Amino acid sequence: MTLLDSWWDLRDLGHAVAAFLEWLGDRGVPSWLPYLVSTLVGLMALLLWALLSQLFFIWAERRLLARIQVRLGPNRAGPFGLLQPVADALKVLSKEMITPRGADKVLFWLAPIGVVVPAIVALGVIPFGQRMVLADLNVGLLFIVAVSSTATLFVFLAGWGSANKYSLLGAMRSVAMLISYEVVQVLALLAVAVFVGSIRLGDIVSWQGRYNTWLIFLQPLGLLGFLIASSVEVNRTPSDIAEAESEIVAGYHTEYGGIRWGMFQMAEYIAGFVVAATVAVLWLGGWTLWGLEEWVPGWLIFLIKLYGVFFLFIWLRGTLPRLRIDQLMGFAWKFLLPLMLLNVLLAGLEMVVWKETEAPAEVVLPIWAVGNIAIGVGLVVGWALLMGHLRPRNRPARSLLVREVGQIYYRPLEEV
Amino acid sequence: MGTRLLSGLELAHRLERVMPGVVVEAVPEWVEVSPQAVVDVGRFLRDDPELEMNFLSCLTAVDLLDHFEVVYHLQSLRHNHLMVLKAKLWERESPELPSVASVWPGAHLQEREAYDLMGIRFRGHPDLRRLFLWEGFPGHPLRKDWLGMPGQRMPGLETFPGEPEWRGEGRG
Amino acid sequence: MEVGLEHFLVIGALLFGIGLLLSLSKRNLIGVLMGIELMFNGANVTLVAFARFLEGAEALAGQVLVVFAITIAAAEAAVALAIAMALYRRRQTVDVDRADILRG
Amino acid sequence: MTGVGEVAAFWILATITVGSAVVVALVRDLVRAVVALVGSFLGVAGLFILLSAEFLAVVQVLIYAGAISILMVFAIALTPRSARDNAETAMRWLALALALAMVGLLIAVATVTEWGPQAKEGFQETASAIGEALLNRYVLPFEVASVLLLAAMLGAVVMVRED
Amino acid sequence: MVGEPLVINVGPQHPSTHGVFRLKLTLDGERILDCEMVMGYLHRSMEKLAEERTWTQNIPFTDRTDYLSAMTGNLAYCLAVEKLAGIPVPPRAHWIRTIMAELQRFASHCMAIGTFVNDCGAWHTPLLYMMREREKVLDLFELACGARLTTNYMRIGGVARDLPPEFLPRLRELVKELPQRIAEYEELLVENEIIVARARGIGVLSAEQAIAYSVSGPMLRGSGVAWDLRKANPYAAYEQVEFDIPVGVHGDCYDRFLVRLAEMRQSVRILEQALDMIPSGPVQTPVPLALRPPPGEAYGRIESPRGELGFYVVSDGGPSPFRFHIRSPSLINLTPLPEMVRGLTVPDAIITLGSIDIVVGEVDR
Repeated sequence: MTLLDSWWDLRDLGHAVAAFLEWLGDRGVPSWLPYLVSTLVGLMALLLWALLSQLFFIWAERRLLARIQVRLGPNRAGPFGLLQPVADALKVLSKEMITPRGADKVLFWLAPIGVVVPAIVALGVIPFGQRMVLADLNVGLLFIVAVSSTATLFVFLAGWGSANKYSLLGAMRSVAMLISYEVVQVLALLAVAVFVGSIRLGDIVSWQGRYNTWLIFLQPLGLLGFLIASSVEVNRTPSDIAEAESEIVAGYHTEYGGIRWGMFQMAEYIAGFVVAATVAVLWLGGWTLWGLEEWVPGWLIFLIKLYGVFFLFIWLRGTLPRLRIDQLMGFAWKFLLPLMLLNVLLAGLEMVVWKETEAPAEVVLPIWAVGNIAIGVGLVVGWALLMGHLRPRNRPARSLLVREVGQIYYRPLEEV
Repeated sequence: MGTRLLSGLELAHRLERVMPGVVVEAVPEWVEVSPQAVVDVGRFLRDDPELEMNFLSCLTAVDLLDHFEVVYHLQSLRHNHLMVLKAKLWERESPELPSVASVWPGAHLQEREAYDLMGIRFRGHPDLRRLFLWEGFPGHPLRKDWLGMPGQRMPGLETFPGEPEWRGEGRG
Repeated sequence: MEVGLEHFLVIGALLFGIGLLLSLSKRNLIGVLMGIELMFNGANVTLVAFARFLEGAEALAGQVLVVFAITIAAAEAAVALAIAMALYRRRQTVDVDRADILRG
Repeated sequence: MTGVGEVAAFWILATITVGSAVVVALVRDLVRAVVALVGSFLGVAGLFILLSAEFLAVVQVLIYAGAISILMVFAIALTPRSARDNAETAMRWLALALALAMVGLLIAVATVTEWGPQAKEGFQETASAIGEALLNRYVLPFEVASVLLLAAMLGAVVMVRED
Repeated sequence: MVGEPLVINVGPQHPSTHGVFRLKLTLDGERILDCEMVMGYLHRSMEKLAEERTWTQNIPFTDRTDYLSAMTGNLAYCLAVEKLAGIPVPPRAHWIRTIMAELQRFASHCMAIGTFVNDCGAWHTPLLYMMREREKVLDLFELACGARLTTNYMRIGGVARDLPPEFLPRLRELVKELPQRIAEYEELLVENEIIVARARGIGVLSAEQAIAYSVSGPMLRGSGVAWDLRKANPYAAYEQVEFDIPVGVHGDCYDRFLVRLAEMRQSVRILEQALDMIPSGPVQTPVPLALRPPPGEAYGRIESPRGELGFYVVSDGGPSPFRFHIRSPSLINLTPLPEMVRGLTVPDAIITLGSIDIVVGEVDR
């Protein structure tokens, strides 16, 4: 009953919870009560954090995007527009929820809930601090992937149940993308698991703490693959083709309004937080910061890393255009998948060599770090060249400048 | 330097040489041909190496009360000269002439526009439907005798006929 | 109240039975496939329950067998759905009753 | 298994699992049937956790709820609307009788058989143990399974190829 | 959806149709089997309205056809009427018209490129960068004529009023700044891997097709046809300035985008020369308010940002046009769209439409 035992293992939310439970235990209450209390406290804390973070990041995203786009962003409601997300939330709450005629009412109603729940559940295994985790599963890594993957079904149902062709197109796109990118995502995580030898998130963090290194140095390629695959999975620009605004209006949630739409928005943010948290745990050392965690609360370090990764998504959103779906799928299968396979192989080889030679970590890890970064860069560049990303067809040209009218300079693209 | 406007008189001579009897009237600014021959004339004008009127700049129709005039502005990109070709239709109820969309595909939408607003039927047009107004709109508003909507709604305008009734199709 | 091996076995049996009913009675190939998946699940519950409750050195074998069962179920689902697609493409139907001709 | 939480969890999960499976059998719309099926899969995953097989539970969610259900809705979406009916064939009563007989037999076997001493404690950690077992004792079936997956993948590709 | 074509309506209310315009796409999955254009949602029957108003009163209509390029609309109409009535235009007015037309071209191309990259999926960033420069141009318009969008600045026989004294210094400042900005756009967009991947080889229109379909402007030039009315049939003061015609090679969306970007540079070049060459003097030939041009017809055409914008006016000697026809480049450039998008996917159709750069006010008039 390991899992059930660890449910109440939420000691670092504050020693308050532990003390409270101890107090309860002293009173001789039935054994299931502390269980229930700690679970509820942990859940409330997670939900509260997720909601507040989300509210803050709605504001932060709008302000940052505005900065990127040489404008000001929301600045009217409250100081620096900080109350803007509150106003938005109130507006969303008070709007009418329309169910389109011809929609499958059950699916239409179920989909927003089904999208939000997995995102929140996945938060449950994230270690926010040394002992601040709702359930430190020994299969934590797999758990995140598994739970996140169920959200896609509900994305599909949202599109399917809406009786809208744009929604249906968005749903088909999201399913096609999930099938492609989940493979990449799992392979990227697998390489980390091979390195650490465990898929318990707490172990991964303590491994990085023990060797005073971050896996970003040892697994740069894996991080790249994971970031790209996750940005596809959580539907953020540049890979938001399931809800591509300029093409299929809003994709699978075209027909949603009011709080149901808000649920999709919430799911997008929380799934983004889960991804950012995964990156922070796996590649950025979680709550550790080379000894600083002795002085600063671990959760603070962790949250700073998490928000930093999330900022990256915002930055990408403000910067990049969107790929077409076949290009995105091709990118997954032809580019990322081979690289991730090689990466897993490389990680396995390195671990074997390390185990066999029994060299000290201070020697081996720097070598692997330098080697992996070099190999990573080399593989990405080499593969891009091999795939023909620098062919003359793709090399940008300037238009010709002519002075006389009447001539024709047309040449079909194939002849180049 | 600039686009040369070809003389209608000279063009008339050329056309008469190739297709006798096709020119109805010619003045320095334009040349008028018989409506039934516009496709042949157009093809000749487009293919003749000296003229090479390969660019249909503008196609429109004018209601001159007793007749309609279809005006073609033709441009040669290589020789940089322009000409004005006209065809007059003396039929008021259902004016009709051949479509030049087979010669200049660029006439496609312009002919549809002329049909929509002026009511000129272009025979042989691949897809002659109204362009801006919906099927069933009463009359052709650019005609001089189209007097608009006198005080009340025109018959046939009570409902917006563009969209079919939603019939409760299933999902997807 | 105690929950023991028998409870899980009954759950497994019920899942298997419902799966059997589905796969025998459904007209649609995808419906049949759902029934087969349910039968798989019933068997898996039984196996895991045995692995949990029966004492012995080989207790983990039940779980390992379930890993294989899930793997094979995934492969089987992929192939079955490919059959459904191919069937539809060739014969414009996914009705198993009308797919009894072996000619393509 | 005697704890209040465990017993309650068992009954809730059992209800979800079997209830969802019944809904799959009853509902006429195929997509809704898939949703109910996912409910059943998730219930089974919960039962796995109760049986201290959390690795299997996660795999169950990942493969069944995450992948197979998606494949099914994809297949439903790619076949036309007319083929989305979840109707029964003429053999339904016979099938029902057969299924009932089967269930009765299985339940009888389950309850009548004396299963011997039952383990009181579950496993502590199964993920690494399963990993060890797969790569030592069961390495041959493991390889065979991988070949099977490859064959299935190729077969699926060949079958749906546009020709 | 196998064997079951899916019909989707892109528009009339859609983020990427740039107005109320509708594409009816018949799809197989995401592949386009057929495309039908439905327009007229913004039809205001300007051609009929113009027959009821005097020649001068019609100038505001020309603002409102192509509302992103009001100056060029004014200019083309005024040229047509001047040609019809034989009205001379003072040289300073010619130069003012040239300056305004080129500023307008710059502003319009800013919108065209910005929305095109938006259609490629960028989240408004390039559009807002370009809006920044467009704002400055619109500020200049406001300085000159008090309006930013629908300027109504040109008059038959000249322009409405002379430039205010601070106009030219501010224009000089702007002209100094713009080349850096264009360099910034080029750096951001031209070599952007995603834009190249999205736009290269999409929506190809060969030179022959382009000529046959009567497309004009950047679309024609993008297909490799060197044709620009400013060179071919110079009007206003274009004969006296030096500039090049940017020409694409492959006729795809990317080339049309490049041509627009290069044209922005050429516009700045023309503005630089105009600043030095603009003479002083009157800006308008006195024209009677109730102008009665002699019976006849005239076809005045210019190179608007979207292509050949022509006004075919017929006079019967009365105070208002007998026939007033607008040869709108937006409408005619749409003619080959179904050909261009057939066999592509929905996102490709969107960027192809974006690269044509229509203004629905001009399509429907």
